[in-house]
Amino acid sequence: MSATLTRDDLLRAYRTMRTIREFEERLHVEFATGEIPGFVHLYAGEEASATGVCLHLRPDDRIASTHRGHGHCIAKGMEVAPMMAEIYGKKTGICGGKGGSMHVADLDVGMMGANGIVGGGGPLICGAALAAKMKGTDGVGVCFFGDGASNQGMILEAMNLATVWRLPALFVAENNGYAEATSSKYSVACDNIADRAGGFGMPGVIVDGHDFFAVHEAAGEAIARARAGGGPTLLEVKLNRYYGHFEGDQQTYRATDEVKRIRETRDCLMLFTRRVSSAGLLDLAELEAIDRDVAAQIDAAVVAAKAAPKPTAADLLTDVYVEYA
Amino acid sequence: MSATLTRDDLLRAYRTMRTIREFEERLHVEFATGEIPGFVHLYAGEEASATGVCLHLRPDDRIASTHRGHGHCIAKGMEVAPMMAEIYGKKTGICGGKGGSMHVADLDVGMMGANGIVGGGGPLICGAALAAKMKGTDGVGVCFFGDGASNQGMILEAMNLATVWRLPALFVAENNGYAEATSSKYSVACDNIADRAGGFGMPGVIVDGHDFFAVHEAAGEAIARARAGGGPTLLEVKLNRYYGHFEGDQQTYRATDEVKRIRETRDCLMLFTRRVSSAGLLDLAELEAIDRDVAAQIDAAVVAAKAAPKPTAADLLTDVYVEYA
Amino acid sequence: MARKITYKQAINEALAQEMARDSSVIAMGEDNVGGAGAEGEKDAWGGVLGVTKGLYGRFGDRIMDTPISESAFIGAAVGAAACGMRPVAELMFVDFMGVCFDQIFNQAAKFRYMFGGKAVTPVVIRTMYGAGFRAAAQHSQCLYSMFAHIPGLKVVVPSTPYDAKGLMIQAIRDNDPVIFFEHKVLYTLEGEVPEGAYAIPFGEADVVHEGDDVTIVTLGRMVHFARDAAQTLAKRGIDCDVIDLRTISPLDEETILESVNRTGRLVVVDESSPRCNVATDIAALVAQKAFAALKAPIEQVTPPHVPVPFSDALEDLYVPDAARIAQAVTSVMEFKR
Amino acid sequence: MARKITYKQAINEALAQEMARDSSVIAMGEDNVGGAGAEGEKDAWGGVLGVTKGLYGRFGDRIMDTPISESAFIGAAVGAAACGMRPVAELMFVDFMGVCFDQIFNQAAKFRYMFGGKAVTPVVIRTMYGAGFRAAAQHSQCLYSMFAHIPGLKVVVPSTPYDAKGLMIQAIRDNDPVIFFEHKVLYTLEGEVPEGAYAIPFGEADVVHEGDDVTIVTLGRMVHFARDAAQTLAKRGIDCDVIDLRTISPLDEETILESVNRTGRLVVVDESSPRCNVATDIAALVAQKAFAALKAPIEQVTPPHVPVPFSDALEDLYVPDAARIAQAVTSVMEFKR
Ligand SMILES: Cc1ncc(C[n+]2csc(CCOP(=O)(O)OP(=O)(O)O)c2C)c(N)n1
Ligand SMILES: Cc1ncc(C[n+]2csc(CCOP(=O)(O)OP(=O)(O)O)c2C)c(N)n1
Ligand SMILES: [Mg+2]
Ligand SMILES: [Mg+2]
Repeated sequence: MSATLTRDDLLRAYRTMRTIREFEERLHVEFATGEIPGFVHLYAGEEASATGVCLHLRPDDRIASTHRGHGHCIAKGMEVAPMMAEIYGKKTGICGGKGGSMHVADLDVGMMGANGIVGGGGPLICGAALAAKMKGTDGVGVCFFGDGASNQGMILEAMNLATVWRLPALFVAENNGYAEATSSKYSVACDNIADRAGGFGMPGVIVDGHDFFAVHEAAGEAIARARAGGGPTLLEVKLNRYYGHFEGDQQTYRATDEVKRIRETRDCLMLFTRRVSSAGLLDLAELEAIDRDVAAQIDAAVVAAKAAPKPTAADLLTDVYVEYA
Repeated sequence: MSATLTRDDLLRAYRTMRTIREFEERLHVEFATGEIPGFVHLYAGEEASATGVCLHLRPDDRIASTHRGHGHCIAKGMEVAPMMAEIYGKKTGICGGKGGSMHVADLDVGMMGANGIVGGGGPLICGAALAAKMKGTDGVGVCFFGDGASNQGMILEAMNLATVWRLPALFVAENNGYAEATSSKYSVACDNIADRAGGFGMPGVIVDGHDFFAVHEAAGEAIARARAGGGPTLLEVKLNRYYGHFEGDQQTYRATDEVKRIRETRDCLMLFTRRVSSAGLLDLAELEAIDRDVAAQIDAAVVAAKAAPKPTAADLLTDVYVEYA
Repeated sequence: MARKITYKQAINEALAQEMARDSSVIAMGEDNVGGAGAEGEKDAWGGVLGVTKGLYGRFGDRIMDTPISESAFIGAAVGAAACGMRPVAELMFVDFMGVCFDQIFNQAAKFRYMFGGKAVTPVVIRTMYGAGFRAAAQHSQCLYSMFAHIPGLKVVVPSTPYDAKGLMIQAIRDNDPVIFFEHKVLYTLEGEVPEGAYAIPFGEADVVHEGDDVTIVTLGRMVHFARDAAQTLAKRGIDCDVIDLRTISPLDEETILESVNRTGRLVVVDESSPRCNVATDIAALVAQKAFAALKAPIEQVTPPHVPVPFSDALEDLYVPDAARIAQAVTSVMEFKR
Repeated sequence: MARKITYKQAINEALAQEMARDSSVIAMGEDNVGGAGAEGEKDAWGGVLGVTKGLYGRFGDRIMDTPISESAFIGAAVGAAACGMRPVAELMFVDFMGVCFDQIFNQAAKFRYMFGGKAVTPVVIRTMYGAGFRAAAQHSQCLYSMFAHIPGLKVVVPSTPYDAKGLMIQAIRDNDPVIFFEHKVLYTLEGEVPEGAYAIPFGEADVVHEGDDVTIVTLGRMVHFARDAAQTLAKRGIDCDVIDLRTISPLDEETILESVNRTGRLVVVDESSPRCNVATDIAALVAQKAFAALKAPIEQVTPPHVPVPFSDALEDLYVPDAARIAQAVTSVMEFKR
């Protein structure tokens, strides 16, 4: 277990993972009622990745996320209530209801947006890292992307550029085995996404994404190197998603017991709990208290989101430009 | 020396390389007179690459080329007179004067076009290879691209796709050390472009592009594998260009004696000549006869191109669509 | 021809019939089959909204899944087309054009001209467009105007199941690169569609409502709102010609000009962003070529110059509807010099 | 202000002055310095036609060379802009938009709206456009209409050295994403340019020739041909207002409408492909908002709907010229109902 983790860190990590899980499982339920508009992609099952990486980040560090962005948002410190309201398309949403699930963003906490374009975050995070470098802070930029995105030219170009410019960047390939219904065994022409790192002049590291501690440690090393001017890293996190590609996906392409098996044996919250309690670092009662607290918080967020007003005609034409001629 | 090379092959190879050299050196002279319109990128110095690869190809095999395409055209069997006329913008040009140097193409000989877009040929050659595969011929597609292009998303995506679809394709990275004025040492984040092959699930091979025999042998293996259904290969050919990026480039970014040194010690025609004559395979008189023949042919092409008529108003609006509504 | 099927089924049927007829027709796209490399069902998706479902069962490897590498696989379709195949590639949402446009507008569109008339590139690119799914700014755009801007492309925007089938068959048989726009909201629209194969020629607009007072020129999903508006207006004594363009490149100038020469009034309805779009294209055409007939300003009904908003409340305000069309028609009727 | 410099020098000077003034201004592009990693001279190129030459000497690593990865470095400029920098990224030729458009139209252009007004993305994308260099179909296009179509972008098309400098300074200071179109043929054009920094506001067209008979609306290189035509026509007693748009997004509707309301006649001159372009945009605007004043059809002078040909003989026929403009003006003057 990484020596750098304090008790507070562990509590924070657990709360983050639990918040993500609760947020996503609640959305799964609420989506089925038909009240949530648009496409919703859930991050449940992958919590240890966002959490293990983002625990190293400061507010002035930046992340770029994906269509499956809720977990990254929460891990980077976004408030759940305005996130939930955004997903419901409400005026009180973090983006005023203009963005929705695929575009939640909060630049104030260094969260540069979920992204509806697969691979779109790669170039953007090079820019965030460049800005940090130019300003002489030791800030970093982290790009989360999927196995499917690892075949997108934008991601591949971005990795090369990050090395050429020696940017303080981390590329986190969240390999959950699928891009929509397509297996990464089919779409990614090499065994591991990390195998691509060498071709772009950076270290490639593989970690078990069900294991918070493994992610945390590997990300910590890469981020420290980036802050110190040592350039970018490609970190491949192998994990699983618990729900369909998006809500509504019947997932007939998956083996029938695939998710069940993983949930039972490799769930990141379960593994975390086991580890911290068997090591005597946190006790179960503490964790259960967090669970109750988080459940109440998510419930309140849903209730508030449902009750909130929608944006109105006055909102339609604003926020296109900063300066209108 | 590759056992498969007959005397005729050697004569053909020499003639091809000499034709390219003569074509390009003549263009260099003619461009300076101001009579040739547009951008012209010369292939002189790189002849062994196009020639070594294309000697393996049949008319129904396809190549995709680059802005530096004259050498590929000639090696794939295009006639020099209509090529020259095209570069002069004449009605008698292979493209009727509508394409010019950056777009010379002759689909009849399997030459899918020079390309003004860096990296544009990668996807196209996947398509050519796919067509061959679907039709059940054992045809192949060869994509030539530069070190600069090796950082273009289209090329990187295309390599992945070629493996995923197990296409009969060959990617020939002609690494001449520069993309315009930028060194590949700066722009390519890994040591060799061939290092990228593994990340796309294919063999990566490096050859000396001044050595026709080395290129020929490596390309032969890769093409044979592709024809047999063994999938794509990335072949990195290290070579040098003798002239500027385009005609007019002062090349101040190069070490002063760089080209001179290479011309004197590593010139592909010189190395070829030395090798075949010292091995007693061809005698110098034969080669000199080819030289004279080629010079006359290029001269005739230039004379004809200069004398040829330009396209006229009647040509402006045709050839946009096959079928007009 | 009483059989009714959906717009989605009509496209599927066109693909199936052409694939059966001509072995050079192949199809490809992300999850066009679905389940590649996975342990469960093959043909698990048939495209993200199921348009190609079932083709795998009939045509096997002639329909292929792809990595998320739009430049590579759309470019491969272009390249294969230049080598004798007739590929139908799916760009899932047209919003993704930004990662692959080069292969479409610089390669496919220009081959024939650049190569002096020697290339033939019969590629079809199918793509979803349009608002209405609460899919926000990056999954709701209506970008056909940008494709129509490019010489060398043909641009098809069917509004009904009947047209979708006939125009898809024509697109596949056509020898030029065709971009085929499918409105996601129309997928579930039912309509009468003949079972056999038939091709609708490009460049022939369809007059879907007749009248001598005002010409409404429109396309895609907007055709339905325009017809609704025309029906309402007819009851108020205002008779509209409603012209469904069906293809914007080539454009049926004749039908438009004939109508405006008769009515003297034009309203153009277009779901795309208002600057440099199809609405301005048609308005400019008429202001140049039928000016003498014009009795009133040419009204354009389009969304505002803003990205597509997510919230249903805003998206519904964003998309033009029958009421706004009727209002525009009324205003041109009331115009006095 | 007697000092004359070229359009190219004017852009260089604007960049230099803004970089000196504001340390958050950085620049990047392929060979914007030139010679990176090589053994010879640094600052060997200053861009392919030398626009950024000399900046490296003054600003060092604030001007950066890039791999040929337009998506990555233009997107990096966008990302850096969203993080407090003011990057000026060069998309060498606008013809290359097809490999990086996503970062421009789906990212930069939409951040502010999608993120509920919280993003500020002051990125400038410089790009060369236009025919005249015998550079053929993939290096001669005039694609500003497609950028103007996208809400969230500002689109600038200067025609003179004076405007190039003032508009570039405004572009850098502006807080929205700006696409700055530089006509390659204009680089060597000389004109009077003040030495100090000045900003020309966006959305203010320039009337470069005055007259009450016909309004000519145009932009970029075409401004010069339109003025030539106006001067010739003036000798024949036809007086033209020639309006140089300078920016197409935002658009100075007021100046256009005021002029047409006075002249009653409009000719639009645009170097871009004729479908869904700036010419149709202006024509449609006027046909809607100044209809009552119109005395004649609105003529559009544009190239034909074909790719840009290579041969000088064809390219010269392709590009509109003063003679064609004069002819269009004459035809609207001669129009009788
Ligand atoms: C450029 C682009 N192509 C395709 C899509 C459609 N799409 C959305 S998510 C997705 C799959 C992404 O897979 P992956 O990167 O593995 O992320 P995951 O969904 O597994 O988290 C696809 C194809 C898109 N949004 N953008
Ligand atoms: C997409 C794109 N970006 C930039 C350019 C401009 N350009 C033309 S050739 C070239 C350099 C290419 O270098 P490389 O691939 O090494 O080929 P070489 O010129 O050395 O043969 C560049 C940047 C282009 N034509 N297309
Ligand atoms: Mg995935
Ligand atoms: Mg090179």
